[in-house]
Amino acid sequence: MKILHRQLEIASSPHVTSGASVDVIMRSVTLALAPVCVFAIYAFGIAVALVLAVAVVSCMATEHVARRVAGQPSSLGDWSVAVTGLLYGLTLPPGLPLWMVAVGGVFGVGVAKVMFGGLGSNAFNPALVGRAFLQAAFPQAMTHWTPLAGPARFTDVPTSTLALPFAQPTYDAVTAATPLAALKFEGTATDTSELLLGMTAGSAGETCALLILAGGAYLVARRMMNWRIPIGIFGAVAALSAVFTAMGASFPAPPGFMLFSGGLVLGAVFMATDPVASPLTNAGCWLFGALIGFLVVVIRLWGGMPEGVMYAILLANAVSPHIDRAIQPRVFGSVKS
Amino acid sequence: MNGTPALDKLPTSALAMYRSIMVIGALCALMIVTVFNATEARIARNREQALAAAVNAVLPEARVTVPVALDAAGALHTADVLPALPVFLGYDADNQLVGAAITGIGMGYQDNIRVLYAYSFERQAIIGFKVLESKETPGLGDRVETEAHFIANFEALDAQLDATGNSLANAIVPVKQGEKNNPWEVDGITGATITSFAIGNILNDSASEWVPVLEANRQVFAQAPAQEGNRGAGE
Amino acid sequence: MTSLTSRLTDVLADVFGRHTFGHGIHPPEHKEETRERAIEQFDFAPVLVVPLSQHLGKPAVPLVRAGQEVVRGETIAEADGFMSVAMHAPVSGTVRKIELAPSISGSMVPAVFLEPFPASTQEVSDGAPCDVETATPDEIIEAIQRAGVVGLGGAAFPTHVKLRIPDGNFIDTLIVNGIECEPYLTTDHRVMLEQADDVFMGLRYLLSATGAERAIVAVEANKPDAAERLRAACPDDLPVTVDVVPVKYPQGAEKMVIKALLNREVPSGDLPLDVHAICINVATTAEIGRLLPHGRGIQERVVTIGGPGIKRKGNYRIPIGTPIRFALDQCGVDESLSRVFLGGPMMGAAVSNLDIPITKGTSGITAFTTSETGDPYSGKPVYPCIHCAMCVEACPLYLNPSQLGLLAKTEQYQVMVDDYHLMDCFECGACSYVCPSHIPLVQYFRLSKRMARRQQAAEQ
Amino acid sequence: MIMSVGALAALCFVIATALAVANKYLQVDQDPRIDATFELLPKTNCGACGFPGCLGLAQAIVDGRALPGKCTVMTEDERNGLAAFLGIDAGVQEKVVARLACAGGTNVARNRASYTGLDSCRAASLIAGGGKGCFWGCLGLGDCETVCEFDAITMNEHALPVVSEADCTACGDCVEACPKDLFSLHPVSHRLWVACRNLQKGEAVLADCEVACDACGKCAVDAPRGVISMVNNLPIVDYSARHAAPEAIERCPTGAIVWFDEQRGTVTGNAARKILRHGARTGAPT
Amino acid sequence: MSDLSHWSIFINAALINNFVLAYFLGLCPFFGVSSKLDTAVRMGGAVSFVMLVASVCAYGINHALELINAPYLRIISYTLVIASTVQLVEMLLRKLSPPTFQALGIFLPLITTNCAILGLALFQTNRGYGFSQSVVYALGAGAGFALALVLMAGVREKLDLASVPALVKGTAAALVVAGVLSMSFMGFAGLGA
Amino acid sequence: MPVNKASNTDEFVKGLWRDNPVFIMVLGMCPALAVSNTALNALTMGLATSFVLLMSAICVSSLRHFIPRETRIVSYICIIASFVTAVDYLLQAISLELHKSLGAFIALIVVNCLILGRAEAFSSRNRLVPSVMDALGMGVGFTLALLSIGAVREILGAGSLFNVPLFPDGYQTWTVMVLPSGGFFVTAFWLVVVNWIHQRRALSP
Ligand SMILES: Cc1cc2nc3c(=O)[nH]c(=O)nc-3n(C[C@H](O)[C@H](O)[C@H](O)COP(=O)(O)O)c2cc1C
Ligand SMILES: Cc1cc2nc3c(=O)[nH]c(=O)nc-3n(C[C@H](O)[C@H](O)[C@H](O)COP(=O)(O)O)c2cc1C
Ligand SMILES: Cc1cc2nc3c(=O)[nH]c(=O)nc-3n(C[C@H](O)[C@H](O)[C@H](O)COP(=O)(O)O)c2cc1C
Ligand SMILES: Cc1cc2nc3c(=O)[nH]c(=O)nc-3n(C[C@H](O)[C@H](O)[C@H](O)CO)c2cc1C
Ligand code: SF4
Ligand code: SF4
Ligand code: SF4
Ligand code: SF4
Ligand code: FES
Repeated sequence: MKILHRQLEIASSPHVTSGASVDVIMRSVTLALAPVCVFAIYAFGIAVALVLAVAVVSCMATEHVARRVAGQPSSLGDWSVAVTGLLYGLTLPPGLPLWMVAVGGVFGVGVAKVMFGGLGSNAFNPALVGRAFLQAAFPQAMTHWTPLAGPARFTDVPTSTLALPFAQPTYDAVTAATPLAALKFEGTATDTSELLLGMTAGSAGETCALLILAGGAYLVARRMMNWRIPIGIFGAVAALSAVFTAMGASFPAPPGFMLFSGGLVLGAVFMATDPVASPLTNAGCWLFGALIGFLVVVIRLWGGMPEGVMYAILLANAVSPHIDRAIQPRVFGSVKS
Repeated sequence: MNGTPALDKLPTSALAMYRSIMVIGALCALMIVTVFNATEARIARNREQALAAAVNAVLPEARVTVPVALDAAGALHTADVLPALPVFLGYDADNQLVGAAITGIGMGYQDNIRVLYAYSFERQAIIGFKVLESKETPGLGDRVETEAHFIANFEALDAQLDATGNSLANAIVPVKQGEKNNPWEVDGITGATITSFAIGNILNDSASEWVPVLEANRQVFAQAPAQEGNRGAGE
Repeated sequence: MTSLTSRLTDVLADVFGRHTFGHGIHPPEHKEETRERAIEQFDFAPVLVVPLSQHLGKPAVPLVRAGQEVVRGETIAEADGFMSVAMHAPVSGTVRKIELAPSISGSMVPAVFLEPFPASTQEVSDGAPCDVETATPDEIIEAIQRAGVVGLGGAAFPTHVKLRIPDGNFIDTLIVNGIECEPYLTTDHRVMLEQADDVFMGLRYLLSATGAERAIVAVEANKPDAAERLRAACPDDLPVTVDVVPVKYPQGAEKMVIKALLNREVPSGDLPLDVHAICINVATTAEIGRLLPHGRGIQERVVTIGGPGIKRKGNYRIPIGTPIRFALDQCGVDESLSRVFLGGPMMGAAVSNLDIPITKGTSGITAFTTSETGDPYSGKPVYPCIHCAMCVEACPLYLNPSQLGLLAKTEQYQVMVDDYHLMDCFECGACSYVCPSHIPLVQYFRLSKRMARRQQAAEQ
Repeated sequence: MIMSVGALAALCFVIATALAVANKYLQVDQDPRIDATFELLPKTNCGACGFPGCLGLAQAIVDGRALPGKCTVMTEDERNGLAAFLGIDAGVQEKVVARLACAGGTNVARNRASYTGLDSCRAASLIAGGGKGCFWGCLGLGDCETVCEFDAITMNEHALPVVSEADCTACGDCVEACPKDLFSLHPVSHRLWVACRNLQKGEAVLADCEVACDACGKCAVDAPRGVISMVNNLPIVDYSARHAAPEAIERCPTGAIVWFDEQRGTVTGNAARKILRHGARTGAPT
Repeated sequence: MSDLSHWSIFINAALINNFVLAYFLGLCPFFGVSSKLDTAVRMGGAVSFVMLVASVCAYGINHALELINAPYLRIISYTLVIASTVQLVEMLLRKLSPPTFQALGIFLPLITTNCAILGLALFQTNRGYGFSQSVVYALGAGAGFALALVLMAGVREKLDLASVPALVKGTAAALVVAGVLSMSFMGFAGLGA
Repeated sequence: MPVNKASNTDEFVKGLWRDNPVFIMVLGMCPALAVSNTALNALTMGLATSFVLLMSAICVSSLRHFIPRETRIVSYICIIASFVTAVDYLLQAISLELHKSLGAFIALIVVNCLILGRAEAFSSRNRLVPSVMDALGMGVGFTLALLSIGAVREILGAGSLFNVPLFPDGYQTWTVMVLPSGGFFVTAFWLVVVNWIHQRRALSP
């Protein structure tokens, strides 16, 4: 009998897989983010391209170097750090000095991802930790908003962008207020349609709600994202802001405005949904979303800062293990309620 | 492993326990009291100097200050014990009432901010300002102590009373940096909007309460109580 | 097209919450290549190796010695107690030796080595028949044990043990499982098409043995011809219905069938009996119907030999004890054959040694080549768990494979058992199948169960 | 001043009273020697002593249910120190070490199938036995090495574990870990050793492993009567028969039976040396 | 006496100026007992309870000391009274519920000398809180401590299952988590107004 | 019986590195993080703590036969609290500013786990000289740890060291470093460095 003197391969069942793969998922997320990036560059000028590039490179380099130093193979192949870098870049003010962009990227990935054990181990969203670090380290720079770039100024780079490392940036004379700050400090509300189209000041990638939603829809359709989280957030924000406005909050916050202003859409669609730091079960995801929505409304209405999405998501990340513990799937055959 | 495990299982007699605790307690008390007595005078002087320096900073003309407080009936009288938010009347070298140094408190970005400001009877304005205590973010919120244009607000911040004499003619309002158009507006600080607005609000609240009272009692306290001298420190 | 319509029915069924179970997956079925192929009789190998333990429970006790001659169908080993079944000679020939032989688990087990007589007619000898009209339930159960019948659906659990209903309990529904949800396998499909009468004969015995009021034959929607055939062949006097259930893996698992047909959930840790149902594979049923009237025992079974590594794919009736090497040689294998498993690709066990024999539990031989794209781990990096919850959404038992996997990795076996129902997992593989991180979850769980059992045993 | 001292003294008085009362009524007695003994134990909680962790042993020692010698991890000095501290006998036992009953490294034993999956012997053994030709043989994925907390096991270049007798504390973790049950604990005085578990006999065995025991029975014949008996195709050494001798290994054709010599290390018989071309023997003490 | 509203005191103590994350008080038990959730919950409860006791004690002692005009005895008498009260509670627990005692193990004595407790007593005195304000302050501080501890424990349990590098495992990882939590709590700034 | 063989120098040196109270034993974390936002605060706090540590070690060690087991903790606390009160007043007498910047943490030295821990674990079981050496070592180790944290925080957070500006004008301060979270991060950073050195030492024989 001639067959098989070659060795067979053995492995555990199942011997087939669906073909789903982490790198495919992560690449799809970058794809979904591509239109948002393009719009950001269109809206705020070439500076945003620089910011995004530095963000992605600093995140990827941190992870690569850290793995090398630890004697492990590079993990750039799973693409997750590319997603982190891109999302991190999109949450930054368009004119942020590039050296600060790099600092936050190194911190976010180095501390919130690598130190926790890399992909899958980070309890907090690394992109947001990076941003939160910058917000705490350089609050002035992080609340300095450049206005939309006119066609003529498209190729201009704000002076602050190119500030020397460790040096205080100097700002161009013109600044803008984000819709939320304008409402909180000046009492001027921005039109919802303007918010949807993204022609407002704000973080590079947060302004165009429509494109973000489209990217999210793409990921949901490919079953790569749990839609319950953003819907939970939107629901909670809409409901609570309606209730609080009706009850007479410190300033009126119509749901439409609350939903589409600030980083809410970007955060809800792309950042709260980071699978690693969000709960597992669908019920848990609803709760998680509602919690974020609640915190966002509370911080926006009563907190010191105009915007609270970042803090809300980070806090919810910390609660997520408890949600996971409390909400388990109902095991088949366990007593029915 | 350091030392040897203690193996004595014998219960200690109550006497030994009393003895040890009482002796140690007495010795400790003795030591504390000694140190306290030795440092008391010096600490009191430090405190006095600190407060005097603060009052002096906001109300430089005053040579003599007298703490005052409102009693239950709402009447102003000199205070023997300093209240939580002390108010001092300031008299110049000629013992003439020139102004008052008032403590105010309110929520800032992080926590409560305590400020001391001076009210000038003559100019009917706030003419000096100092942060006594704040937990505002260094480099941001604490710019209210250093930012020149912000301090400039308090060279003469209008605090006139209206016709009734019961409230300010114009409420003190904070505005965004560069938008100050009236003497009763506080020019804010970009990047520290919250803290600077909080200061404006603290001043408004405190001044609305105190300026009417002070103005009403201006005549009563026009002269410095002779023998009292400069008191103002010591809790 | 069929898969599209079946998926549609599945969606509808999900919506109305009937006729299927929650979660589950849809792996490609790959059944089209063998389902049209009628069952073919297989040749005898030069040596047949009949292990004494082909079932769960105690091994059978051999009745033959080396050198002894046996007739096909003769009992060569008898049951050792109730949790055991008899073995029958698959061929007329000489007993060469009784020695250790390799098994699918990798371990060496005692087996009877038989060498066929070249010239024999290979007539099957009859034994004492069991008359379905007159036999008492106990007699039927005994006859089934004597016939060496074990579950042919895969688990090889002695069928008569399941049929013995403890006093005070009862069965209202007998489920005949013709679902065959494993990709590639078409044995049950062919049995239903070609042996419908045997199935109903078997059902008579089973109904009589269990006292069940009715029986349901469950067929997956991708085998409409089988359902048709069974409906047509169903005798009027039998309380039997044929139910078509949506295509979804693992619809064929006992708990899932019972949920789909009866909307009952077998409680965690309990038997189907506790919800008054019993589930017997359709090939097992057909075999009972074929053997008992003649008092014979199992000496062959239907096996699907398929997969991209096989040249002549098909369904074959193969004598028990035929070495896999012989079976593959007969069907021809591809040059680049790299993996062989007994059963289908979802639950089948990998073969490390082609000298292991086909046993009663072997429902299929699937062979993959090196180019097989569905090949799970070779070349694909294993990433850390990203908590994507795809496994949670796939597990038909609503376990939490993600958490279980992390716990297994950190060897917290007791927590897995106590807090996360590890012991409920029936290793269907749905979680590993969907995991984008390619984590070998099933292997983790198998290991964890073993370790947890050992720890528990050590504590006692 | 007087006031303050008096106040503090009064406070202290109240506290002392409270403590004294509590001390009398709320005290829970526990033999302080238990804690002290626990402090002196190594606190590795390896369980080799058969008690639930070091605290369990401490309790047992103080209660007189065990002697310090039960602990296999402590050095002799430490054991004597503890014994002296408690004023009891140390109860020292002969040094016991873990031994491996397989010599089929990758140089001499063949694999039938190549395994992919979790990097663990226990996991691999569940997949068709792990793919090694000899079902009984060492899979070489090093679970024993991983579990040994004392770093007494290292995997050699042929993927066989090597036990360092000096470091081994006989905690038994490797015995527990090995899915093929290849480790057992033996006093160092057990010098005759069968490094194979294969229950088959004859040529078939050697096809899978060059150093397997093919059950020829020569060792049983050569050894003094009653020392070695052949059971299930394997020689079984009766260690209670104290006259086990190195001559039993001389004619072993494969070198499956070995002698651990104090000076020369692991010794195989003359007949076996020719077969073993591929390098050092393993599974033996270093 | 301070005239802050109870709500503002509570929110401030629990969230904005969280004892652990903003004031760095009670870090030793925070790092020591936060690796398992159930101990963390119990520890949080125990600390909250002791805080309440300490707050009431401190309020009383402060009045007594003011009567005899001996503010310099404040530190020593606060410490003594709180420590012995906790020790009594501890003994009671050991007697009445050995399992609870066992579970909290060596950390019960740590509460005695936990700086969060003394810190609470000193802060409430420094801020001149009245009785009800003190109690609310203690409740807020206790709730904040328990919240931080529980959040920390959840994250640390999650990290137990993660592949944290050896260099970081243990206290360093806990410090990083505390740092991120502390940054997240900055989101609460200004809520107490 | 196990004998304490360590020399007095050993008792001193161990606190600096091998048993460093902050980085190895993780004791006294609260002041280590809370008052390490500037190097000066860190130094003052370190010295104050060392002083209390030393004085209480002397008292506890001398009185160790006088104090029965049951009243141990209470007595130690009493002793420690007295010295802390003394330090509190002395510092106020020296500089009110400095006292204010350390906030309540001077008073909180009483409950610094390090001091009671050493009293309980070392001084109460050892003779005077080793106890003093131990206390000195721990004190210096504690001060060094505080200083190393404080230095990083001040350099990044304020661009200065001991209030001496290190950078030209226009240096961008890192506010986070003087905030609580910065304290956590810097301490974590040092811990990783310490672990790394340990790992390196363990690897190279
Ligand atoms: C960590 C951090 C600390 C901050 N501290 C203060 C502060 O102390 N005072 C303040 O007014 N704003 C502070 N802010 C800034 C506010 O969030 C807000 O952006 C700013 O006051 C409004 O700025 P604008 O003047 O540019 O509108 C801080 C922000 C962060 C992130
Ligand atoms: C110890 C044991 C006892 C069992 N007893 C019964 C029984 O009394 N009745 C029954 O219907 N099935 C019984 N089973 C069979 C199982 O429920 C199940 O049908 C069998 O394991 C095959 O299941 P599978 O093919 O779904 O894996 C028993 C199984 C085991 C392991
Ligand atoms: C995941 C899984 C899938 C199964 N799929 C089938 C199947 O498709 N067809 C089948 O007859 N039995 C299948 N079984 C076995 C059944 O659960 C059940 O044991 C069997 O139908 C009982 O019949 P038997 O004992 O006659 O084999 C499966 C079991 C499991 C755990
Ligand atoms: C839907 C989705 C959203 C994601 N969002 C984030 C994110 O907000 N921040 C981030 O760092 N990574 C994000 N990732 C990438 C990845 O999960 C992340 O790098 C891990 O947190 C690193 O362990 C996302 C991935 C997916 C699939
Ligand atoms: S293998 Fe187990 S855990 Fe995984 S899906 Fe199947 S039953 Fe669930
Ligand atoms: S499918 Fe895989 S990666 Fe996703 S949660 Fe499950 S185990 Fe983790
Ligand atoms: S001896 Fe056992 S545990 Fe060790 S490597 Fe070999 S098979 Fe694995
Ligand atoms: S070799 Fe085995 S018995 Fe010896 S110390 Fe290591 S694990 Fe324990
Ligand atoms: S110093 Fe240990 S709890 Fe604060």
